Amino acid sequence: MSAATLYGLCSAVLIGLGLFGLLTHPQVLRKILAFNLIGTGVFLLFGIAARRGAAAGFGGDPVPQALIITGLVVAFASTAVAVSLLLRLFQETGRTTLPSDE
Amino acid sequence: MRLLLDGLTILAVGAGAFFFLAGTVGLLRFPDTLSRLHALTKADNLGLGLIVLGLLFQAEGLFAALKLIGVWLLTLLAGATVTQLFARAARNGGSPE
Amino acid sequence: MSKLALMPGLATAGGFLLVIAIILPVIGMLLALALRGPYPERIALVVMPAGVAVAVTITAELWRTRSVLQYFVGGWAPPLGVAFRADGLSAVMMLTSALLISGIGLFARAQFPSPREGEARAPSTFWTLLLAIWGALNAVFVGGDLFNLYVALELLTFAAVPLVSLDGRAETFTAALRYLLFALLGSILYLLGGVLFYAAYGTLDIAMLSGRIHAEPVAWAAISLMTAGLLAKAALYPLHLWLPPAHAGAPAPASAILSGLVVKAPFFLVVRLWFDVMPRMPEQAAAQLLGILGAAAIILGSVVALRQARLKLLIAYSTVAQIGYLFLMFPLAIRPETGHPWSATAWTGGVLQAISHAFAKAAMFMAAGLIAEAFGHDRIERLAGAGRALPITVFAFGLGGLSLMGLPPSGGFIAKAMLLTAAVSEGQWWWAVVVLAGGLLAGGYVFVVLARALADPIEPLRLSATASVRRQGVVLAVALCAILLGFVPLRPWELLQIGRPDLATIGLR
Amino acid sequence: MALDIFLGLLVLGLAVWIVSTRDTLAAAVEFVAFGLVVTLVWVRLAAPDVALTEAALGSGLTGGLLLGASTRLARAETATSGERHGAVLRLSAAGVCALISAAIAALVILLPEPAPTLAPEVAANIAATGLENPLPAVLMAYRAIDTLLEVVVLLLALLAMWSLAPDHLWSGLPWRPDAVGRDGVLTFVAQLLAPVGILVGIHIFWIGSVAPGGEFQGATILAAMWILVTMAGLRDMPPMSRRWLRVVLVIGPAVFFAIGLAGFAIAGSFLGYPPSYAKQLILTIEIPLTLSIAAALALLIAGPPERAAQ
Repeated sequence: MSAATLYGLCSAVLIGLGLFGLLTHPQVLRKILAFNLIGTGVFLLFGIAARRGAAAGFGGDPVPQALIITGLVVAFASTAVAVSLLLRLFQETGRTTLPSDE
Repeated sequence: MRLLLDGLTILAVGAGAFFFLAGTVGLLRFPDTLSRLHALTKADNLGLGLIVLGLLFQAEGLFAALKLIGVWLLTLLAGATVTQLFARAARNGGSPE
Repeated sequence: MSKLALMPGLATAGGFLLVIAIILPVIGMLLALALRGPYPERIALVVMPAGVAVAVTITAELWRTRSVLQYFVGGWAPPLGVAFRADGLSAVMMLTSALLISGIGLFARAQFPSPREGEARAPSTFWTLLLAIWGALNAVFVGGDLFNLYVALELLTFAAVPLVSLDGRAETFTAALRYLLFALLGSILYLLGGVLFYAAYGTLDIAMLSGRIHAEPVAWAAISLMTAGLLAKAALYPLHLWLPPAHAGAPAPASAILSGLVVKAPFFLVVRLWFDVMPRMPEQAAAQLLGILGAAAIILGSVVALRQARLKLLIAYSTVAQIGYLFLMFPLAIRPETGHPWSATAWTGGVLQAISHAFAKAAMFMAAGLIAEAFGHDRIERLAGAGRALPITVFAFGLGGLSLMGLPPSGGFIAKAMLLTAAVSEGQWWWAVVVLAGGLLAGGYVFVVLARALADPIEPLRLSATASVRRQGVVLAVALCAILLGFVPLRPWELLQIGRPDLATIGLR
Repeated sequence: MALDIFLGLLVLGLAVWIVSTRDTLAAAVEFVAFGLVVTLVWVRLAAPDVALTEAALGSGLTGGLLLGASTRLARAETATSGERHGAVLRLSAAGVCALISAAIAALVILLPEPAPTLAPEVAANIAATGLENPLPAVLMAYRAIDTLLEVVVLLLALLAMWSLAPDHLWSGLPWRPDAVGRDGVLTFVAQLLAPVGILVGIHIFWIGSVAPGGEFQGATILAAMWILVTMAGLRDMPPMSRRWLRVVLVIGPAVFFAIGLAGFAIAGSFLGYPPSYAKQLILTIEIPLTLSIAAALALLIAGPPERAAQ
């Protein structure tokens, strides 16, 4: 049971929690928070793949770590757009939830 | 010599941890916001200072030591600012103005 | 042996064309973002012919060499570097998007004129996003690396979502937000599948992955997660909730791009995933599931479209239905071991359906835009007299409807005929029933609109602004493209077989 | 190993708290703490560059964004904030999510034992990039097209956000925080911290080619300093129509494209660098790129224009 596998289980639970938060919270801001949780879980999986692939003198396989950095920037950009869209919706309609939510 | 350094580190880091504990107990026990802030900032800054002191003994070069002290100073600055803003917000009943 | 005719051995001569196909619109977008004012429109109008030229050159190069074009970015071969690959399918999709975006661009000049001095929000945003969508589509069509495709999908999402709420109405913000949430869910599921692939096989390059993949739980989990994510972005039933309000709420040229092209990119990636990444895995049962979802989309999408009161919502639900047709291709064309004779027909039929739907749906949305501009509303029951007021537009709408219904001589007819022959000859007759039922229902909702539009107006028409003949001509030209696809003989469609050695072409002869 | 277990439980505890708490503002505050704990996890997973990015971008800027949004939404805490979906939906959702978690956990355990890795290839080819730190080598050389497209995604997200503004505010100024007392603590801190922060940001960017760091981490710190200065009221955000701002935004990818296209001639392929002066080329790309990313991140935090330009 290496540290990587432990964090792997941790990221699996994180993804499940994030998905649960996404499905059950009507508030869109809570859904965006849940997206970030799932995103962190997926990036943790990248980190586990990197840590397990440590070789040639590196602490971890640099390719998935580079993908995490790219993913984090894209995740931030999507959070920023989603939040500004939500604030604009709130400004126009005073609502913070999507109508007839699934 | 090595043993002395390690001993000092353990001592300082232990004391630091104790002060952090004190700060947390203060946070949980004190009745209102202002006294909690008081407990937190006092204990944590001192705690962090002690821990940084303890780690200084283990620092490889001068540059690493300076970085550690830099971390401490920045945390002090950030902590003080946030506490000020919290206190002002608490006094004005929620809004910073 | 990898399904792609070329293992990642060497970069072909024409490979750099793929790079130009991506960076041309993206550099145009950066220039438009920097220069503002009237420049975004001018840059777009300069990039359009150049983009069409590059797409035509790529198709010609593919036809001449009869092999997959390949390029290693930075000179680094996979698995370390990122490869660009274009097979017949990519070339055809790039040609379609180049032509369609040029057509939509010409149509949109009147609706998004950039002012001489100063700057207006909608026009400069529209033209910049148009270029960004074009760059993202080309990046999706030629991408050879799963993470590179993820970044291209995000580029597409961030270019498409603001189009939905471009004219600032309150309900479009709800539609845009719901679209963004579905798209983000799709991207995260796609990324989750990607990380499982890397953790298990150590590469994200499609050609290498197909060499290393074999039927084990982690491969099945990765493919099902990625497919689920892509289905959410492609709005296949039951994940289609976001599409109708988004595509109906957007301005006319924007909905034409969204329904015609943007929805096709995730479908293209599902095809890449199923036909290129997992060649040697027995996926017949899973393909049946995709077919069932497609069939459900066709039936339910068409039935709901029949009951719509507003024209743009009707067309949007028609998109949901037509996307179902695209996924009928999977159960018919996926035959890894036996390589039965009819997979090539089903493959060509599916791709032809995607292309003809792109042109037909874009023409219908543009026509609906013109009608809404002239009448001030788009409620179907009060469209009487539209035939007299905008004859060319309603005729173009009819031609688009013809292709959706699958009546000869349209491209839609050829596509549906191929799907029908493949279904019947493979013994999966139930798909044939679904195709015919879908055609019937499509006929239903197109006639509902045409009957109203061609009726005599009761009270004299008070039209706010009838569009110029030139704009209606552009709509007609796009609709004619959908029809002319039906006249193309079968020989050129062998272009689609390039990069698909396993698809037996007996059925096509 | 005990520390890993503790950190794992801490991360999960915070995540459960974030999902279950009723108050949105508390959830946003929890998220910042969650991000910092995940930073520690990255350090434990031997990924210092990722830890830097997570701390700066994942919990810092994203946390700030979410905190700002939750305070603006909290002012009008509508009745719908508390109600949740019916118990049936919550149970079925919990079931599905538990199933997915279990599946992923099983897959993680079943991953192949000699874990496939590209580390040897990276080490073998790193000499051609002239860098020591493998991460910028992957980001700027092997997978340079991903980084390039990703910066374009950032600029597109900015344009997407700007396009949400009403027409009359199109070339206006972003939202101005209700000024926190001109002579207040924040102003003093901003004056003191900004120069130090800019120095730290440039330092982290500069050592990126040798040690953990790089343009994304450095750019995030520079963006944070710019936001601090504007929040303290020392400077106002420039209106988005300002020409120099647009040039700064586009200069990074533009130089990246220029050198990439030059690669056709000097190195035989797009985004290729000749081994002899690859390091210098990468540096000339990274400097404007850091500026563009810092500007884009700061403007993304500032939000769409909400005040007309004077």
